[in-house]
Amino acid sequence: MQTLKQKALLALAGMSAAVMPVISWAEEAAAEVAEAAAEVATINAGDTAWMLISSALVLLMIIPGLALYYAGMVRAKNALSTMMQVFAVVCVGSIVWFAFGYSLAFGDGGDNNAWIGDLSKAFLAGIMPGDVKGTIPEVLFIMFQMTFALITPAIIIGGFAERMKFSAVLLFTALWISLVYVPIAHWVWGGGFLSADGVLDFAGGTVVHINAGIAGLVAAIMIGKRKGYGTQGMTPHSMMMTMVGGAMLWVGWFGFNAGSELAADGVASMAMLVTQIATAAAAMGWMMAEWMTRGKPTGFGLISGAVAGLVAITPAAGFVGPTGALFMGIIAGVVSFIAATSIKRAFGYDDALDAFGVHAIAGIVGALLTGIFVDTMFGGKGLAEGVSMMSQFLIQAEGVGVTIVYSVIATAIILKAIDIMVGLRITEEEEVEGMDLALHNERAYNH
Amino acid sequence: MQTLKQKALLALAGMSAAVMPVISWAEEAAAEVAEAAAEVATINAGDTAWMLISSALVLLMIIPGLALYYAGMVRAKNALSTMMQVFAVVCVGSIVWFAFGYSLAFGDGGDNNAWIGDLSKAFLAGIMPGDVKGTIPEVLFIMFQMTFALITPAIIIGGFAERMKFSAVLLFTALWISLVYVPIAHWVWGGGFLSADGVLDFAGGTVVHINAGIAGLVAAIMIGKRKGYGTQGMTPHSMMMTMVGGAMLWVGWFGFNAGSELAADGVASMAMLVTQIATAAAAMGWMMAEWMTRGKPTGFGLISGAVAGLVAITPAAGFVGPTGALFMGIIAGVVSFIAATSIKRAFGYDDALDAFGVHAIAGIVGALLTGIFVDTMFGGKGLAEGVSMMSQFLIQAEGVGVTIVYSVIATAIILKAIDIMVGLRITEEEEVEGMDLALHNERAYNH
Amino acid sequence: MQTLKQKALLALAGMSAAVMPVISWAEEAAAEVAEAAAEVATINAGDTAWMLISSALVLLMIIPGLALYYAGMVRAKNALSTMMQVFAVVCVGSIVWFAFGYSLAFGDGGDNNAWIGDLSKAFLAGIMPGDVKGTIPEVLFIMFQMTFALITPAIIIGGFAERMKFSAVLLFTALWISLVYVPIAHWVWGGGFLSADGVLDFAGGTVVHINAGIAGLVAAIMIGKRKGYGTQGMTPHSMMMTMVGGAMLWVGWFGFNAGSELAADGVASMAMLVTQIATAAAAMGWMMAEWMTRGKPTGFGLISGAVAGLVAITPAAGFVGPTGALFMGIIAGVVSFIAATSIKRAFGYDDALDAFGVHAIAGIVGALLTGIFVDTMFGGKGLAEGVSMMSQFLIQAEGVGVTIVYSVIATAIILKAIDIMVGLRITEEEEVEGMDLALHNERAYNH
Amino acid sequence: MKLITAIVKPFKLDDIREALSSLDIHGMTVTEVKGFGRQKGHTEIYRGAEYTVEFLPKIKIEVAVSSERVDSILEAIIAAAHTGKIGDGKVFITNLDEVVRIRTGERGTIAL
Amino acid sequence: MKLITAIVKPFKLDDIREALSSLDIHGMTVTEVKGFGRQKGHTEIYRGAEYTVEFLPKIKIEVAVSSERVDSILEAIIAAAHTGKIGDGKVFITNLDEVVRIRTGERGTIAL
Amino acid sequence: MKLITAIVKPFKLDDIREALSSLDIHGMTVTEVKGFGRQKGHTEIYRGAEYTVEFLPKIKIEVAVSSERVDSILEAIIAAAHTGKIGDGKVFITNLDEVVRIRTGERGTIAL
Ligand SMILES: Nc1ncnc2c1ncn2[C@@H]1O[C@H](COP(=O)(O)OP(=O)(O)O)[C@@H](O)[C@H]1O
Ligand SMILES: Nc1ncnc2c1ncn2[C@@H]1O[C@H](COP(=O)(O)OP(=O)(O)O)[C@@H](O)[C@H]1O
Ligand SMILES: Nc1ncnc2c1ncn2[C@@H]1O[C@H](COP(=O)(O)OP(=O)(O)O)[C@@H](O)[C@H]1O
Repeated sequence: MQTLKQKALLALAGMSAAVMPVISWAEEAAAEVAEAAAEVATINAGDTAWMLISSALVLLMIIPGLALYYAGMVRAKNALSTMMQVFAVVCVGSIVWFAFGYSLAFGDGGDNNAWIGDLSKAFLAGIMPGDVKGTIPEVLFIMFQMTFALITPAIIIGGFAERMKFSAVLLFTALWISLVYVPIAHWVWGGGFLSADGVLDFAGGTVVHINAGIAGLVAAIMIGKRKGYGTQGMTPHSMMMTMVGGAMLWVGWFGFNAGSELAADGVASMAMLVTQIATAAAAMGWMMAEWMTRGKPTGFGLISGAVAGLVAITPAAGFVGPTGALFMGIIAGVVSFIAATSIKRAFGYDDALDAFGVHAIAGIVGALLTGIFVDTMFGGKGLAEGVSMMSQFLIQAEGVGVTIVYSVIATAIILKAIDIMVGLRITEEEEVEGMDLALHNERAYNH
Repeated sequence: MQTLKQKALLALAGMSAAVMPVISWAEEAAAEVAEAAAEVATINAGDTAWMLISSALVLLMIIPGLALYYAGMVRAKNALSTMMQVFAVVCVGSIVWFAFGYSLAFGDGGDNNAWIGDLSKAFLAGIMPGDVKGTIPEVLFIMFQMTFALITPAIIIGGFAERMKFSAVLLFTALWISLVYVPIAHWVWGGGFLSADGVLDFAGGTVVHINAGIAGLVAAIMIGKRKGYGTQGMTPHSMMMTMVGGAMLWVGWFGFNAGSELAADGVASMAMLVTQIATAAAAMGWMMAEWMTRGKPTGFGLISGAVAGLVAITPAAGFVGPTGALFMGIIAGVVSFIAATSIKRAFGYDDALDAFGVHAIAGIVGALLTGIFVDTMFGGKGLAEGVSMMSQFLIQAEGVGVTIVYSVIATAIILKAIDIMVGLRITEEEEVEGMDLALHNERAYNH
Repeated sequence: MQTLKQKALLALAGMSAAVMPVISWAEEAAAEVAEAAAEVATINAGDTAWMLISSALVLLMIIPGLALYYAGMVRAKNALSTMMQVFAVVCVGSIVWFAFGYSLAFGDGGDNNAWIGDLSKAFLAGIMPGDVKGTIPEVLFIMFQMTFALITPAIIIGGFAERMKFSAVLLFTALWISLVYVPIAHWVWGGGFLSADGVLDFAGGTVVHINAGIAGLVAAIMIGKRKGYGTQGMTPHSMMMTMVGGAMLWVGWFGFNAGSELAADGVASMAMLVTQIATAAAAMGWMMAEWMTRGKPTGFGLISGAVAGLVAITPAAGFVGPTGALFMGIIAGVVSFIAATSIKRAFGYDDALDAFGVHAIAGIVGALLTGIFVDTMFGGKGLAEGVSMMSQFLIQAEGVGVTIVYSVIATAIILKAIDIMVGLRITEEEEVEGMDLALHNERAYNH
Repeated sequence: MKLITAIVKPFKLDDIREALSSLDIHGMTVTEVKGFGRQKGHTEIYRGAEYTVEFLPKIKIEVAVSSERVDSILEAIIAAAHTGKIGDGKVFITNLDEVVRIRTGERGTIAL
Repeated sequence: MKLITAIVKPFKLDDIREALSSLDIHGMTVTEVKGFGRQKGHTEIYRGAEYTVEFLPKIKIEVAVSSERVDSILEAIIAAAHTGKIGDGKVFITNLDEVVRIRTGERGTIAL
Repeated sequence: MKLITAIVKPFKLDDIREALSSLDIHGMTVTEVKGFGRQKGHTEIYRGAEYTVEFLPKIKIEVAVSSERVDSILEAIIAAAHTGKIGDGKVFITNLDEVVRIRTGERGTIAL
């Protein structure tokens, strides 16, 4: 099939060579469609190689990436337990995804497919190494998508950090993936109603980041503030860890964004390049805003801005060009800075590690701006045939709105249920002593 | 050749499309054979890309992965020297592999090939970038296999940690790779007698983990307990490091297991997926067993369980399906928990960082269970034509037994010889002061 | 096109099969040329997959790799700010590369092309995901080259560490990439005069390492010594970080060196293998030299030697064979040991983290030795038609000399200009307090 | 003048600081120490080896006060640090010959 | 003999050590402590939460000296530690009943 | 009551603790400190720069004891901490006005 694909591409290359620099990516998209039609499913080793490593990169984002990023931000007495929660989410989530998560998210729900898949692939029954999805093995698609289902609940930890029971974290992970992540993933990527409506979400701005950020806020509010919040200093116990974790998020995000193309091609490459540009711009944006308003640039600002940029470019990665990425990055950096400082202060919720302030806010900025910067005017791929920038923006807003409403309601119900079942919050004594010793009889450091 | 391969695959796809979901992987294996016959050796860029990165991933497992995992577990006064030992093993081992290790392990030993290769490729003489092995350059195969030869002696460090002379570590590495690793690798992977007998070891459960774990136990016993063992606390000086190192082992292990397919295809993808499932299951298994028997789940239990799962799935990765992986993971996690706690306590040896308790035990569990879960009944690839589950199990047991016997004897002789030559153990004074200052005049931290 | 390439290779394979072991790589190079002529540009998914991950690997070298390596070496009070500088260089550099760096370095400068590119690709205008460079998308080439433009100024930080103003670091990065990195990259890789002269620099020994090391020395001298240098101890505050950062440099360097082939093939594989061998040899070389002259081997020596080996093999990676790599590694390790200790002591400059002592010195050793070990006599690819070893050596020396002279002059001018504009050095009080608190109002650790 | 040295459980630090503040004592010096006493560290079995955690983390608080205020301050510290469980800690009182405030050179109780 | 205990700003340690050396005092013991005093830690707003950094890093220097040298040494320490800004720290003087040098068993001022 | 303060080499801590235990002393407080004394840190050449490690890690052990037991305990500490090499450390003895056990409010020697 490689051969057919190549011929189609060559033909296209011949035809379009003269006009290449002035046409939009749409031309290419057309070629892809033509190609796809001509193609019968075989595995492409190059694409497979890229998706294998992309899966590894997304896992790297979570462990050790996010684990370090979050553990560095908490106080030393909760460092190990926070890291452990991230690992536990990975473990629980993997089992859930294998058992029924994948099937419900990507199975064919038949008449109900607008809402949810089915259980035909539960326990991955009958899926063979040779089964193909696009140009890669289906098992690899399952693996790659699994990592997305893992990172999403792991991000939520930032909202309830330093005060949730460990058993509640485990339960929450299993329930939240099943009842919140899986349906939303199905709506956007599994053939559900949001994809039908034309919501653009290349790598999960809506499904992953807005969703997790909103759930984090709900959790932060429902579980209440940490003891001493607002009076005692709760600065990161190790900014070194947070910086290193942030760097791993950054590097791993290339697998997240460029991997979402599911192939090793020009669009994946562009996704990587715009990710880099948006991230750099957002890091500078946050840091400069901080420098100007508070007198000093901080490492924490720089890395928080970088994460905001990574989040914001996520839905846009395969759609926008470098210049669009630059603008998206700057805007996301500055807006998230405001959200994680002034807005948080104004409302007084204790979103401990800024799951909401960074992931939801930058996610929303990114999702909305994707509708704008996708336009060829800004060097993007171009809007779909017959769709205006305004209507695309509204479609994006629909995706954001639906995600927020569903995530708020479902997360709140899940938390309430867990509170009744096992209780959400550790005792005050445990909180003072620190979760590491109180819940796990361990200390992060024994120097 | 891509073209021929594609044609063969297409033909097969056509033929088998109807029965696909109910047949075993064996069908595919048959295709591979047909294909291989038709094929003349050319390099596939996709497979090469995957093996390049797999090689990098296995190195990542060792440095910084295993280095962090082990250094976190020792006391602060030995943290740097423990890390340094891992690096030194990498350096010494690379030279040995280049000089004669590869040639002896994978060279053609002619009449003696059942036992050992030859020196025709010593110093990699005459090997050109264009030489092909399967679908990848032979130099890349050399590189990938080198990383396996490096991680194996690095694991052994866990047995003799915190008390071996640095010069002895260097000597041990050179001798042990030459006299233990190389022959066993030849027996299983280089065309030696164990591969002829049909031992299934996809990625090195026997060659790497059982081998290293057993050698670690021998070293632990021969060098004796650490001063104060059993009375003074010797808890990990930095659980953060151990968790992070464990995470890197996990991520890097995808290169180890899925890379062992030597191609970017469906089997590699399945190897990655089952690795993830087994690891998650084992981590939960150990942690839950600990929670139930000792009252609290620990981060150290979680990560140790994860490593046990990674080890156990290693021989099975390309052979079993997701459900088999789940069971193998749970069993390995619980059994290793018992081994690293109760059994170790009962016998009283000081396997300081559980080289034996985790690598050998989970390796044995994995090697034996591979013979069972490979069956199509459990969603595996299927047993070879005419081989029953029982006979495969016995073949697996043969592989395990041979490895244990040889590793025990050869390791003991090497250690005895080193003891005579330069001495194995540091002085008591050096042990009290810590190896960092005493042997290297350095401190891990100067805060 | 895959097909044409394969045919060409097959033909060649047929013709040369008999003589293969005794001919040099030149035969292959000839084939590549033939092939290239026959080829029209299409994207190869395998090569693209490898270059995507290589780009990620080079970013990993910088953040967290180099960031950890350097931050571990400074005193605790400057740990966060040092790390932050590395991140800031990445951010500023990404924007500069996007805005005009790539265009000036790799654009076609027309009549001036011997000296510099043009601005036709400024802001990456008009570059589409489908544009091809060799066998990969041009956007991917831009991305990969960007990471080189980022790591080079990041290395320089080692020269002026612990005493430069943060604003000066930002300014310096922007100016130095524009005025020093971009022209030299153009000369060697962008079709400039050094490439025309036949300078061999596979992965950037000259462009990256000599260039950065020299600039680091100039900066160290112009900014002056750290307060207390030579009397107070300034040992690494965390050797653990430095070792871990070094390990990430090592792993990431596979993307740097093997990625520089821009394809997943035999040469890339050989580049990876020789990188491993040279690095191991250099680490042992430095450590053994230290052991013999100072009585104890250190972890810091081991990792510094490893970095020296990585640097030295960089220009040679695609050209030399394993035996050449071994010798280059040993020589680079020992020479850098002498440079970073005795020479530095003799001259008394405060090259704080040995940007010069390791990167420039090992870079020079590597660049010169490349001219020798490229010879088939040492298992290398072979000298170009009609070029003697002596003349290649002189060409290499020309490359080194030009880089040194230009880098010294241009760096000095830039630093002088910045000193006038915003000042180079922090106040003495800030230096005593530490940059973390004084400049950023943060602390690396809050235990 | 007297130096009151209290060795207490770490999590009581904030309570003690507040108790002292309410007595208008606004100076103290705090050190992280390890304590060995009747409060035996529990026996742990770690990976198969049994051992006793012998040193427990404690906080040492030093407050220099004028002699006449010793009793009231002592009471306040004891009240704030008290849990009734073993390991609550000790208070030592020593005599201070002199106190100097470096900034001003003031000596004696005015320097506190 | 007297024990001089100075609680000072960390960056003054080197100056004090040098001042003592020039008085031929070649022994001292240094501890990292946290100080609470008139020098209030500034109010910080960190990610939206306002809080006061209450404990500031200080260095405690202990020097045992013979009684007759107390004054000159006190002067030297104060001079070296002085910046005139709030938070410069305190010096306490206590009486030492006895000093022993472990290596030799010597007692009294000869053991200093 | 007296406070015995011993500044010793870190690796002697266990020996001293055992020596005290055998004298039935079951309380002490330990602090990590840095010592400066006759035992000069060696001159190191680190990456081309010569410098002297001036502060060496030491352990400070504080034990409050009743006055009549001072001598025997002092002997035990000295015996356990002695290596005969420079840098073995010092022991200081100061007077304690009062000791209180926070848990019970007991005062005096009974509180030890
Ligand atoms: N004789 C002593 N000298 C110095 N410190 C002591 C002494 N006895 C106890 N301490 C300190 O007081 C702490 C608490 O003492 P402990 O005997 O455990 O309980 P309690 O205070 O309830 O009697 C110890 O951890 C130690 O730091
Ligand atoms: N009453 C006290 N007892 C013990 N230590 C004190 C006392 N008062 C101050 N200190 C110590 O001295 C340091 C400096 O005191 P502070 O009141 O901030 O400034 P100043 O020394 O200028 O009066 C404090 O941080 C604390 O460590
Ligand atoms: N005058 C002093 N005041 C306080 N501590 C001292 C004094 N002299 C020595 N020390 C402490 O005792 C330790 C050992 O002293 P040193 O002079 O090195 O050796 P020695 O104990 O053999 O005489 C020092 O590191 C320091 O901590």
